Amino acid sequence: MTQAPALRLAGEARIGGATVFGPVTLDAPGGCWTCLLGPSGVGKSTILRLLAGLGDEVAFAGDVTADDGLPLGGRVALMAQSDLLMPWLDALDNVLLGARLRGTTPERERAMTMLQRVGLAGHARKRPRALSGGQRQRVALARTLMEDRPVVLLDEPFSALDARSRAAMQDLAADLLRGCTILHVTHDTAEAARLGDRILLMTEAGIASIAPPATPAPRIHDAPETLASQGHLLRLLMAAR
Amino acid sequence: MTQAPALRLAGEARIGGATVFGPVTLDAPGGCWTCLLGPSGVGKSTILRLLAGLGDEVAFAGDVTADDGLPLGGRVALMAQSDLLMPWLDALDNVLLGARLRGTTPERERAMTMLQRVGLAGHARKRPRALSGGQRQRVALARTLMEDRPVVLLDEPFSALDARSRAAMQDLAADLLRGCTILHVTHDTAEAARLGDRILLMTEAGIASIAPPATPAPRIHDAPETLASQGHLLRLLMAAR
Amino acid sequence: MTRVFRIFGVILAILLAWQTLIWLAQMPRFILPGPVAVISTLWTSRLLIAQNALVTATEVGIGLVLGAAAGFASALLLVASPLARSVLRPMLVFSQAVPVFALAPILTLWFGYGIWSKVAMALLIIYFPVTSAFFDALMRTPRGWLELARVMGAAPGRVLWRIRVPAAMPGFASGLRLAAVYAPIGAIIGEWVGASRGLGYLMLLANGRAKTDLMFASLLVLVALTFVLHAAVDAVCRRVWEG
Amino acid sequence: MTRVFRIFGVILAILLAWQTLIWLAQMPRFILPGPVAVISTLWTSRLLIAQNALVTATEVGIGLVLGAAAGFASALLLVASPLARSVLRPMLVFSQAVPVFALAPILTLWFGYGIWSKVAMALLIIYFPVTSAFFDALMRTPRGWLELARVMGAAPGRVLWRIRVPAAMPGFASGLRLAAVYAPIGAIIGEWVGASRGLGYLMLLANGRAKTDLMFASLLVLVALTFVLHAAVDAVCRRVWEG
Amino acid sequence: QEKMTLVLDWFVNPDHGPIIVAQEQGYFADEGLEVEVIAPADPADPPKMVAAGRADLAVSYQPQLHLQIAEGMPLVRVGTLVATPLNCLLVLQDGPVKSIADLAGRKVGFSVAGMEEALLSAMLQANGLSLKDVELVGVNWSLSPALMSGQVDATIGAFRNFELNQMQIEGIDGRCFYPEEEGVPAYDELIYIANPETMEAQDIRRFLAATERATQFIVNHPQESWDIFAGTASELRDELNRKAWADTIPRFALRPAALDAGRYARFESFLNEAGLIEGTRAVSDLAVELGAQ
Ligand SMILES: Nc1ncnc2c1ncn2[C@@H]1O[C@H](COP(=O)(O)OP(=O)(O)OP(=O)(O)O)[C@@H](O)[C@H]1O
Ligand SMILES: Nc1ncnc2c1ncn2[C@@H]1O[C@H](COP(=O)(O)OP(=O)(O)OP(=O)(O)O)[C@@H](O)[C@H]1O
Ligand SMILES: [Mg+2]
Ligand SMILES: [Mg+2]
Repeated sequence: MTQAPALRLAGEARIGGATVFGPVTLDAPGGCWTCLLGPSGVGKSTILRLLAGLGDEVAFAGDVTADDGLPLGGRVALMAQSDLLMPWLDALDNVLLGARLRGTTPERERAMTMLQRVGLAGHARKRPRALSGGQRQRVALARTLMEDRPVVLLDEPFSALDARSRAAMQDLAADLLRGCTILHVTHDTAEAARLGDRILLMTEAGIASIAPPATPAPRIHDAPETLASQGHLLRLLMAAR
Repeated sequence: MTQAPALRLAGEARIGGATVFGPVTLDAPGGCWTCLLGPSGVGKSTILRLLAGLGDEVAFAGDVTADDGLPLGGRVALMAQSDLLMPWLDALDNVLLGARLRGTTPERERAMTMLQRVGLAGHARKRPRALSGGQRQRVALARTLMEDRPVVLLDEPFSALDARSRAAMQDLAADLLRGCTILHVTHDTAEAARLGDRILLMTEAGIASIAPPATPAPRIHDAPETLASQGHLLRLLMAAR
Repeated sequence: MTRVFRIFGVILAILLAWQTLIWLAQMPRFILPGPVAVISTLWTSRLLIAQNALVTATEVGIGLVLGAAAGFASALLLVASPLARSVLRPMLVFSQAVPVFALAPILTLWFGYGIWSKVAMALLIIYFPVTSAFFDALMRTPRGWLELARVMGAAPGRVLWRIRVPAAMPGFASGLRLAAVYAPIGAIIGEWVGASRGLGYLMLLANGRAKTDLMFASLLVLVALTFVLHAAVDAVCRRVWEG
Repeated sequence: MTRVFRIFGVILAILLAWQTLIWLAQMPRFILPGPVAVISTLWTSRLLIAQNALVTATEVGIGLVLGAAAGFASALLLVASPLARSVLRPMLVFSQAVPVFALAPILTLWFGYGIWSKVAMALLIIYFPVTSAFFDALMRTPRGWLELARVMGAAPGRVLWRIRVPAAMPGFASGLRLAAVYAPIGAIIGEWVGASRGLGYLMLLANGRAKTDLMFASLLVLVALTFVLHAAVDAVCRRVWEG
Repeated sequence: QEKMTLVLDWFVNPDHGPIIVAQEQGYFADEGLEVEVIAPADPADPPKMVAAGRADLAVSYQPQLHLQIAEGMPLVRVGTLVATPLNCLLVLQDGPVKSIADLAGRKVGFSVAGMEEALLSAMLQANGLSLKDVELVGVNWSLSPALMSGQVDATIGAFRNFELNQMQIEGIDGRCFYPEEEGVPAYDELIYIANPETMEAQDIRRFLAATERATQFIVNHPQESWDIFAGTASELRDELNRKAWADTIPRFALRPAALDAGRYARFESFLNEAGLIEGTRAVSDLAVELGAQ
């Protein structure tokens, strides 16, 4: 994998005349895990979509840049807010979708391992509609982790998971994505306090950076500094507009 | 509204030969808020579907009963795990869907108030695809709250919301659904500790009841007994299989 | 403007392809006359053609509206009632399996040689694609929505109107687009079976008299009619569904 | 078993309706003969009809396969290339707007009077509904999936094959079901244009000589053929899509 | 063996007796010909196929030939199959139309477009009416059902050797008004046509010789020839064809190669006066007599 670039998005976005977010600047340092928190509807998903080169319907006035000056296209993996699984493929084939779409040899072994690591070894042959909500989300996660891209954008990737699998998936992602530039949208303050090398809070006023705990991520979920950070974030969020 | 009945589901479920959950007994006292926690894929959504009279594909051996002996059909509102908004209707019309489907006069005033209370007053005329994930979830919540049924089944209703709106929606639901029998599936232990009159933990071994904090629900989110209960639940969940 | 230009481009391309075909394949004039001859005939016979085109256009218009309505209604009925499904669906296939020419004498016996037997024929031809496409789409309503409606205590009729039908509108539009193309042919066949006016009648007459120019001129007008109809239906469908 | 019973029930119902129609509407025999006369003719002419039905069935089979393949390919082309879309789509409408009878001499000129001109005709008739339905469905691929593919760095061709096509299979099936019903008519029309064998030939011959019994007996066989084809395609589509 | 393609005017029927008998009796083979007989469904097709060089010979109608040549199609009559008109204006025996004059204000159905106006207007004129007094309805596929069920009051284009018999079998009596008795010049109903630019005169001579032999055989052995004809295809063996066979025998041209030039000249000027063609062409452009070699 090449050196993971830092991301910067600066500008404002409108859809059909209505402002989605005002002038903001978002910085995600290269090779770091950045968490993005913020009220519902403030524009977090829109930012991820813009970074992924999507959002044709968004009128974005500003710049999306990587610090190495190269275009982002082809270096980004995105796990969107909805799972976007293909109903005609089983879990395994959904995980292999990226390879199939790019025409590279599908790594079935690796995909099976990945499914096993997200706890779905016994469900590899099920179609999405035979999976529970959390199982579908984990298939989508496995698919994203298969992508091997230096920049990974995660939009509420663990929202449908119970505490135990959530923690396991966080560990898995932190492990597999080490060295990548991650931008992770979440509503779970504990999650942000646990994973973030950098924590951003997006409000209508703009994007503010909040100091993460001093210990290196991923942190122990009930370590005092994690809990303190979580409480701090929660208070900020409860006050955010 | 008639007296809200207590619910009982006892039995085991299979789909196409595979066991979804073994023999379990679930009790939700009448007029109380029951939270159901459990690992992903353990069968929580399936239970809600069975209680709602759905799940034709599930082979359920057992009974679903209300303590007043009357059938449940027509007395249940279900907010499913996915938002199930109609893409051709705007937010307001989606909220009015129930009335339209039953042929009763749509209460536009009340729907607008409901939208305003879920914080979407300015989005009433938007179609679902122009809404953010959290906004869609709130429209689905507003639609469920409009239903006015004595039994309300909520499947991860606040999973896509930030802390602030999540708290607000919890308060709103607790307020509007007072006196109803609620069965609320969630992965958020803080939420369960805050809202549950009764807390159930479902694992492959069955359903266990966990003592909620002694204070009446809804509780203050950072009250010591709430936090203690949350921590306790978290530990149980982290250990659950 | 670009749209208009593109349409002109396409027309020009078709004319060119046509002329090239004649050169390359050495098509004799009495099998396929060249565009120049046809267009000049179109001009000299414009009054005759216009009169007859008007008749056909009327038949097509009425047939399309009635056929779309009948198809819409039948698909609803098929979805609403399993009994209707087991009886009406074979009838539906039946109505198409019987070539209209076989029914023609029966239709003319009932409707006479006026406009109505042609409308009936256009209707019969439109009816199936509309019903079939709409029915298929109605049967594909995502299960989650139907379950939601069930829990909400919806009457079956309301589920149909409020959920299945809107969800199936793209399928209906798909059927309508097909129908727009078939409707003119339906009317033309109706005219071949028995008529004293209309583009189909004119084509038959021209064909019998070896006036291939006139025949292809009428054909050109028919094709233009179909294009306009198809574009109009397409625009309406787009507007209604996406608006 | 119940299925077989139901089919028998439907057939019986059709025959009854037919007989009642004749009694009620006082249909003259030379316009619509009764079921008894037709079925007895079916029996006495079984060899003749079977021979001709075989010919038609062959034409239909080849036409259906080729037409479905051509429709599939064209819809892909239309989706893949905007240029193709602006050129080919009008051509597509064009190919249907021109009544086949006008093309008939051209087709026979190219393909002769053998089986191929009938196959061509069936193909031409099938081609449009398949293309149109499949194309419509291909254009309706949920945006999220396409965006996912874009981020994944998929080649356009692969997006088409791996995402758009599977997502559009129900639409293709819908088109195929239509095609199954139209294919026999296509072959019949082909036979009317020039043939010395086939059910269409037999029908026209019988009609021209007012042997309505024979005509309706052939018609009955044609209808049966269409039903079988429709049921087969339906079953295949169901299997492939739901399997 | 010379190969030769012949397109009939329609499906095989007793009008094609000489061709079928010649084929079955091996007369073509005796002449060194191998004839492929094609039966189309649209009578407008065969001339096109011949003009386009897709077939060597076609069976067509004399009146149509005049129109087609006027429209510039490279065609010429090379022989005759049926030497009298067969067309007739058909009405119901017990219908309201007792004379042609009764047609005023009524519907007349026609099948094969081309001739109906010319023939009908001549017949109407001879009876003090004009085309404006009737409504023409193209009924393409159902000439006699339209008449029998009373949807039209008369049909033009019915063949006297067929439709009359057909109606009789249905138990409804019809009545013919014969064009040649009502102001229309006599003509050859069925002729052989070829493309004058590409035709092989020698082959056509041999073809005509074979059909002449077949015609003689039919006239001499009506029953035996019927058996041969009916033996070729089971769909031909029925009462209607047997009746039509008997009625058609006297109408076959006994000298298929012979040309009555006067007929062609008269009909050409008749059509010119009726306004269906512009100007007149020399008989040599319309028809040739291949004669002996
Ligand atoms: N159609 C089906 N065929 C086979 N298995 C199915 C089918 N539908 C659901 N299942 C299985 O049933 C189990 C229970 O599913 P359910 O949706 O009830 O889980 P859940 O507890 O709601 O999980 P989550 O928290 O992830 O939403 C899952 O393991 C799932 O894979
Ligand atoms: N097509 C559209 N037309 C109009 N407004 C839109 C459209 N798409 C999105 N929006 C608006 O843009 C805003 C930002 O949406 P976005 O999905 O980025 O929010 P978010 O921060 O991800 O919220 P959530 O946490 O709920 O997912 C929302 O208020 C939404 O209503
Ligand atoms: Mg979002
Ligand atoms: Mg669930």
